[in-house]
Amino acid sequence: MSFLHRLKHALVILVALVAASVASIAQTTDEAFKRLAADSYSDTSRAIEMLVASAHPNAAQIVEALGDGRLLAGPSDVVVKTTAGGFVDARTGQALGAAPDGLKPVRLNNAVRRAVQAALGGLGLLNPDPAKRIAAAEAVFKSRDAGLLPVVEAAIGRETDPPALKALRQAQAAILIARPDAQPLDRLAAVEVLYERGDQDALATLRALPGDATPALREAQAKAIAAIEGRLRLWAIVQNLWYGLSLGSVLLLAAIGLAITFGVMGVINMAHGEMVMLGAYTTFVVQELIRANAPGLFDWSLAIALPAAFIVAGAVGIAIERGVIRFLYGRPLETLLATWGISLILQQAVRTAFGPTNREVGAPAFMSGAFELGGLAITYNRLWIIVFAALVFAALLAILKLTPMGLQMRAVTQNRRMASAMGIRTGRIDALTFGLGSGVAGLAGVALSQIDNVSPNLGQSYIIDSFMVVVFGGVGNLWGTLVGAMTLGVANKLLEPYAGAVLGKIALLVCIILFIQKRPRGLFALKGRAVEA
Amino acid sequence: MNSNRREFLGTALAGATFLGASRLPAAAQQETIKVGILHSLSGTMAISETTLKDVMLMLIEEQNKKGGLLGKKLEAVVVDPASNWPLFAEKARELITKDKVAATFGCWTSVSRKSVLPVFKELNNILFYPVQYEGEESERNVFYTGAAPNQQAIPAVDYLAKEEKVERWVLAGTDYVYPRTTNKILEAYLKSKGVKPEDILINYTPFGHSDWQTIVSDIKKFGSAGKKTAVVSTINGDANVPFYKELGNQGIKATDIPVVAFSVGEEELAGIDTKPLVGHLAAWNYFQSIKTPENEAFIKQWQAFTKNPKRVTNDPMEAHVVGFNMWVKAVEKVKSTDPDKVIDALPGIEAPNLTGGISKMLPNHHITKPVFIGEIKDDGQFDVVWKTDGLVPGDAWSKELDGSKDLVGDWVEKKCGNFNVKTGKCGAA
Amino acid sequence: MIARFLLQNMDRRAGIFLAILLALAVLVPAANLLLPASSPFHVPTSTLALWGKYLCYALLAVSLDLVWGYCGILSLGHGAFFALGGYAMGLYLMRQIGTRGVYGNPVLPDFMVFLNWQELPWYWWGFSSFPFAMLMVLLVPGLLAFVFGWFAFRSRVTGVYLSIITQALTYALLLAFFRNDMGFGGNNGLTDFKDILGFNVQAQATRAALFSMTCVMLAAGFLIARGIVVSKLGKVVIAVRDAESRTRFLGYRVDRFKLFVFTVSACMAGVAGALYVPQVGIINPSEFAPANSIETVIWVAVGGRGTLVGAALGAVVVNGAKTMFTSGFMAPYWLFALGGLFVVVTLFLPKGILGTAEALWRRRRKPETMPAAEPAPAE
Amino acid sequence: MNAPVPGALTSSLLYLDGVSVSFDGFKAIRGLSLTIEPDEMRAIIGPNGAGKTTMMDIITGKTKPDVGTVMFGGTVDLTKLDEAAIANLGIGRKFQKPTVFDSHTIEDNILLALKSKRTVGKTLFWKTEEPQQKRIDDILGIIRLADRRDRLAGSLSHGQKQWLEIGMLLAQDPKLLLVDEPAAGMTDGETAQTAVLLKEIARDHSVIVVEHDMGFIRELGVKVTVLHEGSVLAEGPLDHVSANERVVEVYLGR
Repeated sequence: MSFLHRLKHALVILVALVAASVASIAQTTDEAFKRLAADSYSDTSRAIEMLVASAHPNAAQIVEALGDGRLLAGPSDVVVKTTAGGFVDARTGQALGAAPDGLKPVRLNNAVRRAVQAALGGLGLLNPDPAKRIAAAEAVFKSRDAGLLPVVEAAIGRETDPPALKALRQAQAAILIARPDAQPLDRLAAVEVLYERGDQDALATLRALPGDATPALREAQAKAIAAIEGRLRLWAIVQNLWYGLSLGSVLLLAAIGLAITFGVMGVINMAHGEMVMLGAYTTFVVQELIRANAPGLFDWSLAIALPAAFIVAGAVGIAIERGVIRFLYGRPLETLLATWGISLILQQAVRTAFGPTNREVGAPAFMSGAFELGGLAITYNRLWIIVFAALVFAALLAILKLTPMGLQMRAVTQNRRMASAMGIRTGRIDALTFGLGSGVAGLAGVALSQIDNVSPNLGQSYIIDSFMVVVFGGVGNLWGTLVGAMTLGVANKLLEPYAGAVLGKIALLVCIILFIQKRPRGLFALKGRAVEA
Repeated sequence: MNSNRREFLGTALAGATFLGASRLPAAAQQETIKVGILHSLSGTMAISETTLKDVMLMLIEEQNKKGGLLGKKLEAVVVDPASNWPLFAEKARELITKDKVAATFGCWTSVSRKSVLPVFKELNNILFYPVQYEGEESERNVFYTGAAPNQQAIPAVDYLAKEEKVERWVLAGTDYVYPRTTNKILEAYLKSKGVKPEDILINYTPFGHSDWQTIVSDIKKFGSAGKKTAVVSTINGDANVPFYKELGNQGIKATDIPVVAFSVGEEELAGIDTKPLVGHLAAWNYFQSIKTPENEAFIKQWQAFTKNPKRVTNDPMEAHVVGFNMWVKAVEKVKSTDPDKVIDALPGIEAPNLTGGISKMLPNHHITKPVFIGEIKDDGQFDVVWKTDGLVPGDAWSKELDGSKDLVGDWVEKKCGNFNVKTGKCGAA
Repeated sequence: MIARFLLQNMDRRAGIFLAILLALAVLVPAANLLLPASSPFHVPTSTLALWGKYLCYALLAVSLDLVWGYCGILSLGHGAFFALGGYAMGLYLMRQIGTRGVYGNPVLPDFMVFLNWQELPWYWWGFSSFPFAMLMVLLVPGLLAFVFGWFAFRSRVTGVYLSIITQALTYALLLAFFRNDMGFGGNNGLTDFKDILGFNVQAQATRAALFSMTCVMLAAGFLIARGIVVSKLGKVVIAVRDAESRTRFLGYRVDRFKLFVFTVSACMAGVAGALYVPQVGIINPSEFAPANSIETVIWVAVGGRGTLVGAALGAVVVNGAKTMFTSGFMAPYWLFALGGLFVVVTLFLPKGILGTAEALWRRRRKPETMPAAEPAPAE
Repeated sequence: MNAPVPGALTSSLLYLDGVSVSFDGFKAIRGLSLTIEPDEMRAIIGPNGAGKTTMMDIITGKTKPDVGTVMFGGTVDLTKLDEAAIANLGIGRKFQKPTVFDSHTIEDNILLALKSKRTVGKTLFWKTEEPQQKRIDDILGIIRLADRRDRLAGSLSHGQKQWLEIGMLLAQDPKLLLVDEPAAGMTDGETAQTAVLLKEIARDHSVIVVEHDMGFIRELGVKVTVLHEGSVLAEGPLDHVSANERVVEVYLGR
């Protein structure tokens, strides 16, 4: 882009510390501020260049503010709204009591945003904060603007912080490799640096090698590309496994409640999906309350929503069990019909109460964004969901195996008559078991609200998969559910790249159907005469 | 012996439902003009369609405040086709034959329109269809107030190519007819603009697809070939929320790979935290954020009607507003609600849209619309970054597809929806 | 022999049910075609169409009752057979459009033209012939049911497991038919039919004829189903439902009996679908939706499981209710009513409308005997 | 009719040798060997968990043994066949808990059991011929349920169900009958009648009777096999085995 050339000259000057005459600075800055007020994207971009060029003391601050939409401009003056909320006159840099009237925030589009990034890249290279320097280096690496080379090299010269130095070298390499007039040896070295970096961006930069390159360079480039691609291919497999695990964990969360109501109690609960939905809506309500009353707690909203969701879904579950299902024991297929009716009612109830449109459930800071682990891109929300699923699973296992309630549950489900003969109040246990299953579904709802629609149809989209998981894993066995969910998740994700999302899923369903032929009672089936009866 | 009582019960019940089913809400007073509202209030489509039902109720209420139509009050007849396509046909038949509606406003998905089409043809009534769709249709009984592909898709692509210097394209869509057709059109259009096949990636996903990890990372990969890349999304409403959430989480910023969507409006964004999405684009013929007196009045009226000061407006709602006003004008013009008269009167009728222009009903039963490109803002609204100078007339038949490039719809001179300019005959054959 | 098979020990209930069907088959079309709209007995075409639809559902319900009510196989995938039959008919109707499509392409349906398909996929071949299409209406669902059942019953998949994999089956088909690459019109499905056997599908007379045809087919389906359940095979099948392993120890190859009934039932469902499509004017993948199949189960439960007449009755009652509830002031709340209905029926009428009526009646007559097809606790 | 088949490994009708089976580690049957001669009636006794029912499951094909041979009629390896095939070979079984088809009439229960081709086609177009009807009537007579033929089996008392099930066995006309606790839940009168009936049957059938009721066994007056922990503990006339102190200890020490 042409303005980057001007930017380049400007920075050369800047670096060489040749101070331009005060008057000209004043001129250009006035011009720049006028353009900022003009409310036209091209003018705004131009203004950014001029500010940078003018080496105005506040340039960095102004451009940064512009980037976050904190820059207010009007015909007379331009004001920076500080992150703290105060106001600073952009020209003089002195604080103002309040923003003068008639100021409008300067609008951005993607072009302007890119200009801002590039400018910050240039300006940030000399920023005292190493983190900022690294960010700036990244920006330069992306923009690959030859004009910044001198600045980068200057920065490298005085850089002490190793990571920052690495980032700067990579930025330098990105520029060098695309520069016909650079030393062949430097360019070869650049290829090496990029190879070291070895990610998608490095690949992109290497591919962008201009046609002038010497055979030697071409060869090096080809080698580097091949090597990087090989490495990335390996990582891609790992990545797919990771995706599979995270999908599996979602399935596990959706299905594990069912593994209790359906697996342990033998109740085909078609309203299970709606329990998940209730959990998600509880999260929504909790967040609304927090937004309204205690915004500071927002990052804790999910933690607060968890018990709430468990209680809400669990209570509804108990109500359903006491109100309907207990009259239907021994007739699982009738429970299917009744619960189907209940699911219709719950859906429509939520639709009437919250409206049919999606509701926004925000993501707390710790659940947004991603980080790189080698060639592996891991998003925080998926990571946390996996962890969460594991915790829920462990907790359930503990409840069933270690607590007296769990003991009674297993007793009742294995031999109802005997249990009641031993003085266990089976009715109470049934209600609690069903409540537990539903409550867990509610917990799943909290997690799913982070990755899916929060709408009355939320539950519907998971119910079938949940049944597949439980049946595949083997009814009445939590471990089966775990293995089932993970197998299906991973298989699905390994198939997807080749078969595509739809065919992959179809193939999986067919596999399940065939699998059930081989093992009519799922992966972890109970054996012996007990089952026959 | 004991069986005849049994029989009696059975028949009685059967008979009862027969009667019940055959005499449904009998028409009230004669002096009202009935208007059918055929939008799903339950099932998967309720998400989008319920709003349109409310908007129609509001418009009809307003019209009645203004003294109704032809001296009569308007009466809304609401039915729930429950996102079930055969039920759409059944309900359409019911509206026309039992409730004797003068016109019907409804449908969202193409399949629902396709399902009611034969009914409207057979019983010769009027349907106003408010949603952007794949085109390739021009029926005498249907008026398409939503965007045709040339009123949404193509301008958007032009914008990306010009303003964002995009050279590499991902066409991602839900696997149904609208995205399929739109992508076919775009593919043809891009190639005609000299884009190489290897620079176009087309990807389809099922309805309500919720696990976007793989696809988003594929897009990331595709975007790292050293050329500026953009995603043109025809992903259907429900699947968008998880899609955008995944985009945000995998850190794809609008400045790296902008996404322009054709099915994401204010309503859809209301379900997402838009901060990570700032700068992604959408192409529509209306945005709530557009500052015109008409629009501000409409928004105020809408939020008052729904008693919800945060309630958003969106493009299909505007389509209904325009369509309704056109219908009212046509009826007033011919002093009758007789479908034939109204159908003939509608082409040429003009009605102000909410963005300061005057939309006009064309002989092919599509309307002229402005096209806006908006960037998502962090408050869930759109910031218009580009607009067409004038209004764009909707093409029923796409110029980019071999099958349809010779076809035109013209219900004024040719009395034909698919007139073939090559053969000069109606019906293409 | 067939006649004997169909008419063996005909009882009053069956007789009256058939009489009603016959009356409908004759009177309703007559009332629709001959009487003037002014006449109080005139049946509007919309009602005709509506009832045509109900009766198709009724046939589907009867077919499901045959497997669930008598054989204890709760199929949550019967909608799949219904839809497949429908698609077979749909393909025929599409081929009949000929050059009348908007693009006037003599071979390709419109959706193939604008997604520029070059030629007709092989699986469309032959559907321009009505007999072939009708054969497919029976064969495709029948074959699928046979293959599926052959695997499932031989490896003794029963009860809930069977239900769930039938659901998986229809779900897989749903996804498959949604794909446009399948060449069945994707989500839009097949629609805008012109005529059937040369008669315009929109024409009132055609509708009337289709309606009568539906009544006749329902009657035929009912007779066949009845013939099966009252035969010794029917007794065996009921025995399987109540005590599967015991039946094995008597030397019956349970899997074969299940397979037979399942396949017959699937063919019946296919016919229902084939009659349904020309009357509603569209077939699309959502017919495969698991929810539809579950609803069918509910019709049977409402009407009375294991009483074929009850199944038909249930289909008509539930759908009639649906039609009423989805219009007018009820529209926003009808799901409450429907959902409530299911809960109430399963709780208070476990034998369904007909079954309960019978039980009440018999309680006053001979307290100790029960109908042969008393729903047993399903496994 | 039950003369040893030429080429048979053994002349006996049923021949178990070294049969073992275990569920999840628990050995239900260990090295069980047993032979039944044609037209022999054998009583099997033993404490709970001795493996009586499991043995029957193995003979009727419900359970496949881990090791061991099970031969029928000297030639047929039962371990290779499924329940239906074994039943059609002529092995009938009466369960410990009487299992009849509750929602069928008593007559239909017999009809279903009646010896005939079990194919789909045959049953679909079945017509009960004169002799078959006669046979049904006879059996109904034998089990004293003729006057209730139209009642639902579900409405019968426990004892009546036992009889009905025996009647179904007769209708099957098997070579070998496995009768599991026929006298359970019967009045003394019924028990006596049952004993008579079984002896009657045993004239031209082989019968294995599993029973706890020693009085009943005595009435039968046949060779007794005592099972314990899945293998044969003692065999011989009732007096002889009840003299055996191991047996006494097993029964008392339980």
